[in-house]
Amino acid sequence: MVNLAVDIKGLHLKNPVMTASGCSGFGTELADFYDPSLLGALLLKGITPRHRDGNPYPRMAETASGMLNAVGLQNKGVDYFIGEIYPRIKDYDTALIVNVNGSTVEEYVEVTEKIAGLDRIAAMELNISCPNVKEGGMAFGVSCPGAAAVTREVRKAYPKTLIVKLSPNVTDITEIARAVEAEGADAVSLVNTFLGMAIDAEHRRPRLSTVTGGLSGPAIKPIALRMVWQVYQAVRIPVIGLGGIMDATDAVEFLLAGASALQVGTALFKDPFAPLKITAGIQNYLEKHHFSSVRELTGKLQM
Amino acid sequence: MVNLAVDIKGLHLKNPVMTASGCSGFGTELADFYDPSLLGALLLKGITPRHRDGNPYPRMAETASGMLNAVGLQNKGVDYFIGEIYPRIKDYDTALIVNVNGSTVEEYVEVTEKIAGLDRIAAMELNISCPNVKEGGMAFGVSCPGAAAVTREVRKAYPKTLIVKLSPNVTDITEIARAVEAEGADAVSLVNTFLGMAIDAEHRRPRLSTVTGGLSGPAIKPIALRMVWQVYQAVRIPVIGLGGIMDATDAVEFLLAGASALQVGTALFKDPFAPLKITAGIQNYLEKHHFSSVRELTGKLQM
Amino acid sequence: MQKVVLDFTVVSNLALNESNHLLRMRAEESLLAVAPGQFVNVEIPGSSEVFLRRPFSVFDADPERGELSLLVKVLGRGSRTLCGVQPGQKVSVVYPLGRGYTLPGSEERVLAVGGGSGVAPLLFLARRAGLPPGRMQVILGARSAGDHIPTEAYSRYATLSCTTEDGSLGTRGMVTDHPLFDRLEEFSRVYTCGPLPMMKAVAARATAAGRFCEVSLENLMACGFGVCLCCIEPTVHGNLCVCTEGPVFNINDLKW
Amino acid sequence: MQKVVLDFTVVSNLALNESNHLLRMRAEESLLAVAPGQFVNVEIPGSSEVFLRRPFSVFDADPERGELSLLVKVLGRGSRTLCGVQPGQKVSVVYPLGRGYTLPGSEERVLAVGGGSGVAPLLFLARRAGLPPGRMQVILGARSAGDHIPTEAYSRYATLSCTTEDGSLGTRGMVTDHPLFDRLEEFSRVYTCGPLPMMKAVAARATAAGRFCEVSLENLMACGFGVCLCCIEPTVHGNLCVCTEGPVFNINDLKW
Ligand SMILES: Cc1cc2nc3c(=O)[nH]c(=O)nc-3n(C[C@H](O)[C@H](O)[C@H](O)COP(=O)(O)OP(=O)(O)OC[C@H]3O[C@@H](n4cnc5c(N)ncnc54)[C@H](O)[C@@H]3O)c2cc1C
Ligand SMILES: Cc1cc2nc3c(=O)[nH]c(=O)nc-3n(C[C@H](O)[C@H](O)[C@H](O)COP(=O)(O)OP(=O)(O)OC[C@H]3O[C@@H](n4cnc5c(N)ncnc54)[C@H](O)[C@@H]3O)c2cc1C
Ligand SMILES: Cc1cc2nc3c(=O)[nH]c(=O)nc-3n(C[C@H](O)[C@H](O)[C@H](O)COP(=O)(O)O)c2cc1C
Ligand SMILES: Cc1cc2nc3c(=O)[nH]c(=O)nc-3n(C[C@H](O)[C@H](O)[C@H](O)COP(=O)(O)O)c2cc1C
Ligand code: FES
Ligand code: FES
Repeated sequence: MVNLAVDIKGLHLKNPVMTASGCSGFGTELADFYDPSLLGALLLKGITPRHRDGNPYPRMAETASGMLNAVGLQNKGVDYFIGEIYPRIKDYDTALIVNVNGSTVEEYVEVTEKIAGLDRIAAMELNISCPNVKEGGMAFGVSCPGAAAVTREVRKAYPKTLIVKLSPNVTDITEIARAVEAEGADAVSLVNTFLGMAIDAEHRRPRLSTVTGGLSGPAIKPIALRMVWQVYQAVRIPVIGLGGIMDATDAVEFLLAGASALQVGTALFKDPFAPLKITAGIQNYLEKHHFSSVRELTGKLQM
Repeated sequence: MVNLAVDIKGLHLKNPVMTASGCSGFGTELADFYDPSLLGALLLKGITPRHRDGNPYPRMAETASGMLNAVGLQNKGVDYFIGEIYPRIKDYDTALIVNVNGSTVEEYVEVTEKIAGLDRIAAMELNISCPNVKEGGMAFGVSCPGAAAVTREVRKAYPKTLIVKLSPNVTDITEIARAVEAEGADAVSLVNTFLGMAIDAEHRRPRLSTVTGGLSGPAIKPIALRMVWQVYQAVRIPVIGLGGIMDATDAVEFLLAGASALQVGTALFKDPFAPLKITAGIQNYLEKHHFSSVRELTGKLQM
Repeated sequence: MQKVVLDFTVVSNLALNESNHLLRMRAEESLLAVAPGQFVNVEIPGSSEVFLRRPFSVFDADPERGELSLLVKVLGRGSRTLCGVQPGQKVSVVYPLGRGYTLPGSEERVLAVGGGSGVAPLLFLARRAGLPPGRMQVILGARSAGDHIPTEAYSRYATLSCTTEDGSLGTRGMVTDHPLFDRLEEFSRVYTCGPLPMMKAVAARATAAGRFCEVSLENLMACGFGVCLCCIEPTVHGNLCVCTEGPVFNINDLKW
Repeated sequence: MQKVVLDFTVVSNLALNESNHLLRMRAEESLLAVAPGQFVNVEIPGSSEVFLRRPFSVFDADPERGELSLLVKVLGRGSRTLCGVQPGQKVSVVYPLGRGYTLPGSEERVLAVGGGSGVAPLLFLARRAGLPPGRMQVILGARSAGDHIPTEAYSRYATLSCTTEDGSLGTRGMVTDHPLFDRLEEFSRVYTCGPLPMMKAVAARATAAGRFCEVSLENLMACGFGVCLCCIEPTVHGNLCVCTEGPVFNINDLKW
């Protein structure tokens, strides 16, 4: 029996396949299909200090092998999460990870302090890479000082596993990764979406209310894979890989490039069972290729 | 009859659809299919001061709605071009544009000076964005000082239309565009390929001899379109748009986003007739929507 | 509500007119319950250009026999490819999705107004409502006679009437030009599904007449089961997901 | 050389064994000349996962009747989809591509050695060479009897023999274990096409025997007509494009 478990600086995962934030709601929606306890971890929808309406409709445009979204962190705020949602999901037998957002460093810290008090939240993912909000979000993620500043303050307020989610919209992602590692991040996850745009030629209008939005899905996989490989070589902390993972082969590619664990986002929209199928496929791969643990695959690319 | 002609600072195009460099050889290969004079312009394969072998095989990997290449500017050098190739193509009745490359500013200038002497070359495209060479190439294109330095020196040596081809692998492409505009570029073309990677999971090996390569095709279109739109707003010089243009609808989208002309690259591999079909499709669009000239479409996105 | 991803086999694909196809498909197993107004999310088989699934209202379902029917209008690439499926082909379907129409009480008189592919959930509603035809009136609107789909089979469940913009079938004009709209007070409920301008016109008349009115929205969707928040509609309760809180909404909840 | 993009209609799709299909297709017009060893670049119809065209050697062509045949081995997604085409389906083909084999003189004795889908251009060569069967010897290698494709029809053009790794058909072993390889001096030319290790083994024996030898390479291709420079092979003349300078090379030009 191969070992699928992964440990990321104190965060224990029964298997390396997590959902990606914003693509799996709060787990209750997936529970209509299967028991979320089967997931390696459940990444919860991005949370902000206060209620956010998100961006106006339309928020979505399909593209070649991908999609753009401009959701803009719609959520009911951290207090609503703690009062109404947390109680309904806290007994899922898998790692629960909160995706934390803010417009200012103070806002990030505000959410962090509240989340730090929740027993069953195993880790936090700091989202400094959302391209769909005017303030904060990606603004922090595209400069080393910005990324360092948020990480530093949040680190002080959070004792458990702190993952920083990186933006791919940068010239050199390894610089940002090193900057957040230096401030005490336990792991980095990458990539968030690429800033993109779609136009309705017939009506000569942008397809998204916000004009630009975040590109996800298989289209971005080659770039995401390259970034995971670069960051894996640049830092010592674990790398969590994502960006267009649709099947087990994609997942293995990210592991080989240096990922210790994976997130599955857009694939869930096509098939809510994708994470479970991917986990099963990784297990097959390990057996077929005579590995005893998924950890042996990380960075095993032969050069 | 609608007017398809476009002028880009002295460069006259009978229609806005050019081929993209590295995707249409020297025109002689397309001539096996049709008369290259039908093209808006012919962008020639990247040229360096001296012969380059390019990168080892394999140089290509298919990806979702796209492909990676790692050709690495294989070419026989500028003198061979002038002596052997130029005479064979100089009578094509379309604008011929040379794509100029170098490892140092001096090398760029060296090629430029030689090209400047060729009557029938209507313009030059300065490639500061090739991700597939170790020295020069993209290194110049991802920093403002780098981009400015090459442009400045080449500008001095080249009196005709100078297009600078921008790299998308940057945090803020508008900065680079402004930097080359300030140094006298007549136009910018964007985008070159995105740095990406592909892995053969079964054999745990990179699919490209160079590990990373340049991503092109429909996968990148949403990002390219966003960048064209951003640069169009940031500079006064004309923008030439490319990246994943497969059909006339894609082409119209780039025009609406702010492009004055277009380049078609990867689409040629699927269909060598793509540029001609796209030109015809643009003409249909203009007629259907009652425009009298393609120039009216540039930047006509309704916000 | 339990949901599943299930492979169906296409049983038949019938072109009803130039742009509408009736797709009948069957699963190996019996189906979960499906109500009128609910929808399914269909993977477009073997298409090079369509990335996401496409949502379609249930036109008919026989859960025990594992049967599901969709009425698909050719709009773009996905629907065109779907309308080209052959009997025997497999189609992956996520279902049941969304909240359907509130079924009328057995003593009520009901008006259902549909246009385009909005016909699908209304005819399913007519069938399931179980009212005598006289108490369920259905008005279907189209541009021209040729755009109407054959609905004779539904005369068992409802009294059907048509409008066409060119007058080639039934009343000339828009659905709201039909004489029944002058007698809205006779109906306790109005249901509508179809193009947005049509639904807005129907809703305006129903509101003016103080009638209960439910509309079915077709917002663009990525997931169809509530995780992406792409399909939202501004409501008096804030931005709600059309795929889970709808697609059927009471117009009192909408900001129309 | 003039090239075109042409739509063909699939006439038949015959499974020759577990993994090889013979696709016959026909165009509305007569074809340009096609020579043995030349190839075509085929768009995989309606596939969601395949972006580029796929190159296949011409297995047979009847230019006047507009007919083209390919022998396709299922390797990955593209070839699998292509092997599923139905008669009547359209397939877009770019052709004629590359340089074929140098045809032998009418007095020569020739040995052609193929494996896997490398059989295709060699049987086309046998047919076009126009030699009496005794002067054209063909050895086809496979793992096992079941992997061989039926070649009886070609006994008119060549003397055919087989090798199998498991000995289930013909000589046991690799193609180079066939007794004809001990009599290479009887042949003026050796042609080969198939898996790289096989071609290298054949080329080594031919070189050792000082025989003219042409191999057909299957480098990965993006364009197939010389514009992308992706398919290069290092040769004594530098990096050459396999799609325009090949796919057939004289081994003296290769750096094997
Ligand atoms: C809950 C629900 C139920 C539906 N029920 C049915 C049904 O029973 N029968 C039926 O034929 N159709 C139904 N639809 C609509 C159907 O989903 C779309 O027609 C289909 O997705 C179009 O896909 P396509 O690939 O053909 O078009 P695309 O190529 O994706 O789109 C073509 C053009 O239409 C626009 N477009 C596509 N879908 C929508 C939309 N939903 N809203 C606004 N603009 C859009 C696109 O932006 C594009 O400009 C329903 C939609 C929803 C959300
Ligand atoms: C000039 C030429 C002539 C050919 N003639 C024939 C023919 O007559 N019959 C036939 O069956 N095949 C022929 N081939 C091979 C055929 O093109 C490939 O088998 C086909 O492209 C595979 O596509 P796929 O989508 O099925 O596989 P993919 O899914 O693209 O690939 C599956 C795996 O095989 C590898 N692979 C695919 N193609 C090649 C290659 N060319 N070299 C090395 N690795 C590869 C991929 O990297 C991948 O790992 C020819 C190729 C060339 C270049
Ligand atoms: C609809 C949608 C909403 C998203 N919301 C969030 C979010 O709230 N927080 C976050 O960190 N990332 C968010 N993302 C980004 C994803 O988590 C992921 O980084 C990205 O989609 C790339 O992975 P994929 O290609 O597997 O989807 C969102 C993505 C999508 C498509
Ligand atoms: C095989 C290949 C070779 C290329 N060679 C060059 C080159 O020599 N010079 C250059 O400026 N761009 C080169 N490019 C980049 C293209 O010109 C173009 O910028 C890019 O492919 C995006 O456009 P597309 O998606 O239409 O292909 C090359 C691209 C490909 C795919
Ligand atoms: S479509 Fe994803 S939440 Fe409604
Ligand atoms: S495949 Fe493009 S040059 Fe040979």
